[in-house]
Amino acid sequence: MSAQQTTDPAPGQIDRSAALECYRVMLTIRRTEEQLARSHQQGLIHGACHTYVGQEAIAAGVCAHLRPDDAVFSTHRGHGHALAKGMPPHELIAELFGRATGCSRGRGGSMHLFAPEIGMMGTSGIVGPCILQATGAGYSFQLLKTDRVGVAFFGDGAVNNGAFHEGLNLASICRLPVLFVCENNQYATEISFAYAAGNPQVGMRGSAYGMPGVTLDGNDVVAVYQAAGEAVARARAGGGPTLLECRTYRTRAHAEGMRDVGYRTQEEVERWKAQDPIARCRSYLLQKQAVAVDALEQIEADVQTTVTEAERFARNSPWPEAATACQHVYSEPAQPASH
Amino acid sequence: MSAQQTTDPAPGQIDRSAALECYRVMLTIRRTEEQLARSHQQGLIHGACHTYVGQEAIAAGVCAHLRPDDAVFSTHRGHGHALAKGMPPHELIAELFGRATGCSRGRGGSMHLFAPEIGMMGTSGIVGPCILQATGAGYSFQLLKTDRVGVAFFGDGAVNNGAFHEGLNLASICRLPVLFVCENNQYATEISFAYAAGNPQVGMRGSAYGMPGVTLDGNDVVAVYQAAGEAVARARAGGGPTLLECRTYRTRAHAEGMRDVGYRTQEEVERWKAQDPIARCRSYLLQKQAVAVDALEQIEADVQTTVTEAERFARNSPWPEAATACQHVYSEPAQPASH
Amino acid sequence: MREITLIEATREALAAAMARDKTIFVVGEGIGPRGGNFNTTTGLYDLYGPERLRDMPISERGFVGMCAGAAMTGSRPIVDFMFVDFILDAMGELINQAAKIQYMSSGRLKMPLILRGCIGIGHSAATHHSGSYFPHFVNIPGFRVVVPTTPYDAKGLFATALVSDDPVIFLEHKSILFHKGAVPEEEYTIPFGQARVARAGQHCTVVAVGAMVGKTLQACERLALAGIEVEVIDPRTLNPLDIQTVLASVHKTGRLLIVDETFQPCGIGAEIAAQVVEQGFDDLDAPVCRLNGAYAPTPYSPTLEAAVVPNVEEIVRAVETLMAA
Amino acid sequence: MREITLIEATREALAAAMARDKTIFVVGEGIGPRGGNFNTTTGLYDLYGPERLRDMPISERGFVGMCAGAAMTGSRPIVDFMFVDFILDAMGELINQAAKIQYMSSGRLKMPLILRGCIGIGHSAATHHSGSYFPHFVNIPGFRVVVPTTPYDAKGLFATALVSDDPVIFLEHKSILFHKGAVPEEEYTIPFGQARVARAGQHCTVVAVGAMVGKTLQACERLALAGIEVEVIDPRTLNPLDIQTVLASVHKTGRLLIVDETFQPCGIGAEIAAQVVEQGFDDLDAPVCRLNGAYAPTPYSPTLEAAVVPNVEEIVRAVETLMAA
Ligand SMILES: Cc1ncc(C[n+]2csc(CCOP(=O)(O)OP(=O)(O)O)c2C)c(N)n1
Ligand SMILES: Cc1ncc(C[n+]2csc(CCOP(=O)(O)OP(=O)(O)O)c2C)c(N)n1
Ligand SMILES: [Mg+2]
Ligand SMILES: [Mg+2]
Repeated sequence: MSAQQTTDPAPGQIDRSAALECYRVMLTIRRTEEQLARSHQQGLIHGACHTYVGQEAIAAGVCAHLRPDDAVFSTHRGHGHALAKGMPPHELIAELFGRATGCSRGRGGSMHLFAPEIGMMGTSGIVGPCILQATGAGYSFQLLKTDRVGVAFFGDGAVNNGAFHEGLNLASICRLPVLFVCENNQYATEISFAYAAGNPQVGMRGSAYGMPGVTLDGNDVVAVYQAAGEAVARARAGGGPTLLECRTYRTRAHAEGMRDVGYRTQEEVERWKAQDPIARCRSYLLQKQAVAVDALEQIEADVQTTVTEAERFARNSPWPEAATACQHVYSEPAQPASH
Repeated sequence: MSAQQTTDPAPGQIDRSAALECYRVMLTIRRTEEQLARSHQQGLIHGACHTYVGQEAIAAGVCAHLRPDDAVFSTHRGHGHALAKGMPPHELIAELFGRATGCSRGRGGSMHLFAPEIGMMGTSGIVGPCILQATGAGYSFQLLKTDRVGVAFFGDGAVNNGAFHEGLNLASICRLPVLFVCENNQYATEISFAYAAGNPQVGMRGSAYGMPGVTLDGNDVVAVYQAAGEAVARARAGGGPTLLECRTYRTRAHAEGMRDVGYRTQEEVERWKAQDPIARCRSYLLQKQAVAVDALEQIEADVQTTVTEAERFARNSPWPEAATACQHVYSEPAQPASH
Repeated sequence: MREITLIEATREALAAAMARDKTIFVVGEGIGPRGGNFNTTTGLYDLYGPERLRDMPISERGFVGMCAGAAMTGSRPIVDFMFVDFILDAMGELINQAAKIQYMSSGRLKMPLILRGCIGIGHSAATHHSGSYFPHFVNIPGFRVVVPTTPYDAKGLFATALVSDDPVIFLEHKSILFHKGAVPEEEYTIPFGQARVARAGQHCTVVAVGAMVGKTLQACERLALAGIEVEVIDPRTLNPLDIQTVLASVHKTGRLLIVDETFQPCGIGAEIAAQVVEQGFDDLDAPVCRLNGAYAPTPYSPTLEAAVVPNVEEIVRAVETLMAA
Repeated sequence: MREITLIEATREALAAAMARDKTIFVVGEGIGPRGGNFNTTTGLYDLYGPERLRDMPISERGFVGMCAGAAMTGSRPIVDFMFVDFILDAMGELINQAAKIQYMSSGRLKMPLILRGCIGIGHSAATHHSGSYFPHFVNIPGFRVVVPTTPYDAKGLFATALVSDDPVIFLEHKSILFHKGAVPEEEYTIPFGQARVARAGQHCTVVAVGAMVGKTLQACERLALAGIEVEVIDPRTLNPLDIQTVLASVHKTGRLLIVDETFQPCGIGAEIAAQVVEQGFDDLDAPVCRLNGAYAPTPYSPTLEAAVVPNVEEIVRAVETLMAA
């Protein structure tokens, strides 16, 4: 399972195979998250677990344009980005289970996903840094004269942080190949973005940094695919960074096991559930791309099998050895003094 | 010498007495800075010395609306703000001379001016913090149900800093009584703002935070006076913060004794010198306020006397006692353990 | 006496102070209606509203700097970081501003600012939610640094912080937040700079910090069975540091171990060791020893996490080794 | 051999590495055409242009985080802070990101990032331009911390930093930037973790850090007249810390003083003292002593500034006191 396209990822309308691949990616995210939620209830996940349910179109639509050597940096809510960038679900689930077979060898859990082999350069439990690090990847890629791009995924909560301001400005003045993908799900934990931001329009903030800013329906994978395609193409061509604000909603609690009342209405949640990105993509495939139902059902069955096996793999995986706990603090051990 | 107005500081056109007072303040700043430049050459100033020459209209025009219980926070280039807020020149000069009679008792020098008695709450050698601290003063003043205001003066260099982003947003969402006065002199040391900022329009950044933003001619004290008057009145009335971008220029080197070539043209410097805010204010007073030349000459003579005496005072002031070097690290000494 | 948790005890001190002093306000993410991620402010929003319990955007540097400005101008801000790890984005505002402004103004300005947050390793919180960082604040002049370990101490020390005019870093270890202990209903303060002897003993002194106090006390039970009577000292505040109590104990025992979950180099254990050597050298019958968490970022997996924190077994062994030295 | 200044020596190492390795770039404020506030990059912009000598807005957190990302993706960034005080706004990016990413990725990512800046008290730079902060970096696993004190060492240690895959904090004291010393024209490296014996002696060991090395050597001249022969050790790198060289010296002398301009609590002196006590207790004939700068923000006025930095006279007295102990 991978989001990489074999067809030309040039900007423009999504084609059928790309749309089908997006559907597969979104579904993989959804089923994996649902599995993780169950696993959390079962006590198999020892730390936090922030699901991406409801936001799948964004990771899928953006990563559809990325190659393994493009660099993605993300946040505490990063499962979807890792999967869309090509991480097999078993490496993600094993990581949350704290196993040696996890993408971070059990060192990270939900908030620290590393798979540099596929360009998943890391997620962070601290809000903000991914914006700067993606900018830095853009710096490398420009300096090294490649056409690779850096991508930062972050929430609305990061927009009020200095990292957003400094990172976007730096990318703009250096004209770096970077995508800043804000997943505006309207809340940072229980704080609404409308309360936290003097101006809750993120897309228009691009102009404060002299870069294009786009606001779009983050639950519409077709829209995300198109906007991201244009931004990636521009970045690869030396046209500099883009800010994408994807309006979306997380339909589960901020983290599994957390109270989820008092700060938003059930009505609001339901309204957004009706905009489910996977259901919308499914309709789109059936209606606009004339995909047959059984093709979709085949994908659905495949994905379910993958996830079920992934969970079993993770559950049966070994724990990391305690003796490894201090390895890799440094690239090389200090040279002993010669006496 | 003080910038405080006895007349009503309500928004609107400047009147003659206010304009005269601004002239006196601007001239006091200029003469003091010129004195400091000479003193620096004489070796009487031990550390850095960042002059405010060319930017006088801003401090004068803004502080004209402030009371002693309003709180000003500023930067490394803070001499003008201190003087405009009512600091007698001898306390400033003595501070740069490192004497016990200086406003900070010799602890601070050019970049660390403290005179809380008159609401000069401090300048900082680090770029950024003044923006946040002024916001905090606004928080106090709102919480304490006063009509006091907080004012931050900062350079264009601070605009690209996270403190600007976070501070303005916080002031906006809390609707705090704060003025953010950006003195856009177009350079941060030798780095031009046009290079450093993806979008070098500061005034329009207000909208990114949901607050009014105004761009104005910072060498025109009448314009500054009017815009600041409106902003202060709005803040006192509970209308929240304002961002003022004052376009200006520093005509001397970044700091005394520093090389001042290579990053800007002599032509550019001369063009701005022709826009000298003091000369413009003088013309305005003569032509639009029908002030007699000898009234201005009297002010000029008074100011020169004050500054000359201030320098002598500073030069004859005692050094701080070495024994005091560790006092006031804490408000109270730790209580000794009772054994 | 009734028993309440450590976090309830701190909240009680906060509630009492807020009722009395209208200049106190709290900022943080989720400290308003939500009552704080760790229930630090539960119920207070309903009493005091949004001006005094102000939810914040994710702008740690911003609101720390803001609170420094507020503290200079007549109010008493409390920054509630939830996890203290988030304080790192505000180090410039703290070290270069909050810590220095009283000094730079020659005492004409005060800085009654409380920075509070939960510290420590546990529950697979992983590397961005397991930090402590107190050595950094102890190193810098201007801060008070408080690490309570019992509900009684938490209430009394927080009450002191709430009337202090200095910036106070108040750090509660996550693993003891819900430990219960006897706490008087009435208000009281515990002065900064007075260590607590958590257990008396004559063979060996152990200074333990934060959650290590409890583990050390467990280790003492086992050591006592072997006839080793350990004196356990909980410094309670790391600045000021009550070295007199440590010296007095070492004078009696001749042996000192410092147990600290945080990183060893330039840590609080180094400081205590250095001071005891400087001032109590002749009392020492053996080298001063330190037992610290591993010098590595905190990993997530339970097997790895357990490997980087000192446990009861290791404390027992460290004391035994020290007794044999 | 020709003599050049410390800052020229470091620049020579930088220039040689940049000529060879096209992945190296430098960011900072004024490091482009201006050549650096302290001449750290003079002439390099003309050779390598704006991509490799990139002037930055005043966004310390931003460009440090950016460089961390660049270091993970194939380049070798150098952040030139000018004054290291400005690093404080980037502590989150350093402590929670740069220091941890090799570990968190199990070594699959590297972090070849150099953070350089000038440290130290002097010339009335005042409290925002006089900091050092190295204990904070020594405390945190993941960093290398280098404090050169001679031009020869500066060139060799910077050359090592330029090929290291770890984040290196490289700190040059402002007061010695223009000190001259013999430096070979050819390239060479000095491994991290090897202290330099700056002066041999048998009566007492002094570990001095940064600008204190020079002052201590001056003090030694005076002490030698009184028959006291001091061995002076310059650790050169504080992480890794070459404690073996210190222990070997203390084995010989039995006495140890650490002289460090920076704040005492949880400082490098505490760490050295603690390690020597742990590992060399039986060699000690007297308490380990520390001489530090005053525990106060750095004031501006020459009379006050002089009062907060250890001077030659105080070093002499500290050694005399130690010898009498
Ligand atoms: C610097 C920092 N401050 C606070 C937190 C605690 N925290 C974790 S997630 C979160 C909310 C993030 O909101 P947003 O960025 O909108 O992402 P979302 O959870 O909505 O996907 C907060 C405040 C943190 N991780 N980092
Ligand atoms: C955080 C920080 N980084 C760097 C510096 C060094 N520095 C001192 S003044 C200055 C330029 C400031 O430019 P600006 O804000 O435009 O003010 P101006 O000097 O033009 O008045 C710089 C980079 C600093 N003081 N603080
Ligand atoms: Mg959100
Ligand atoms: Mg400027």
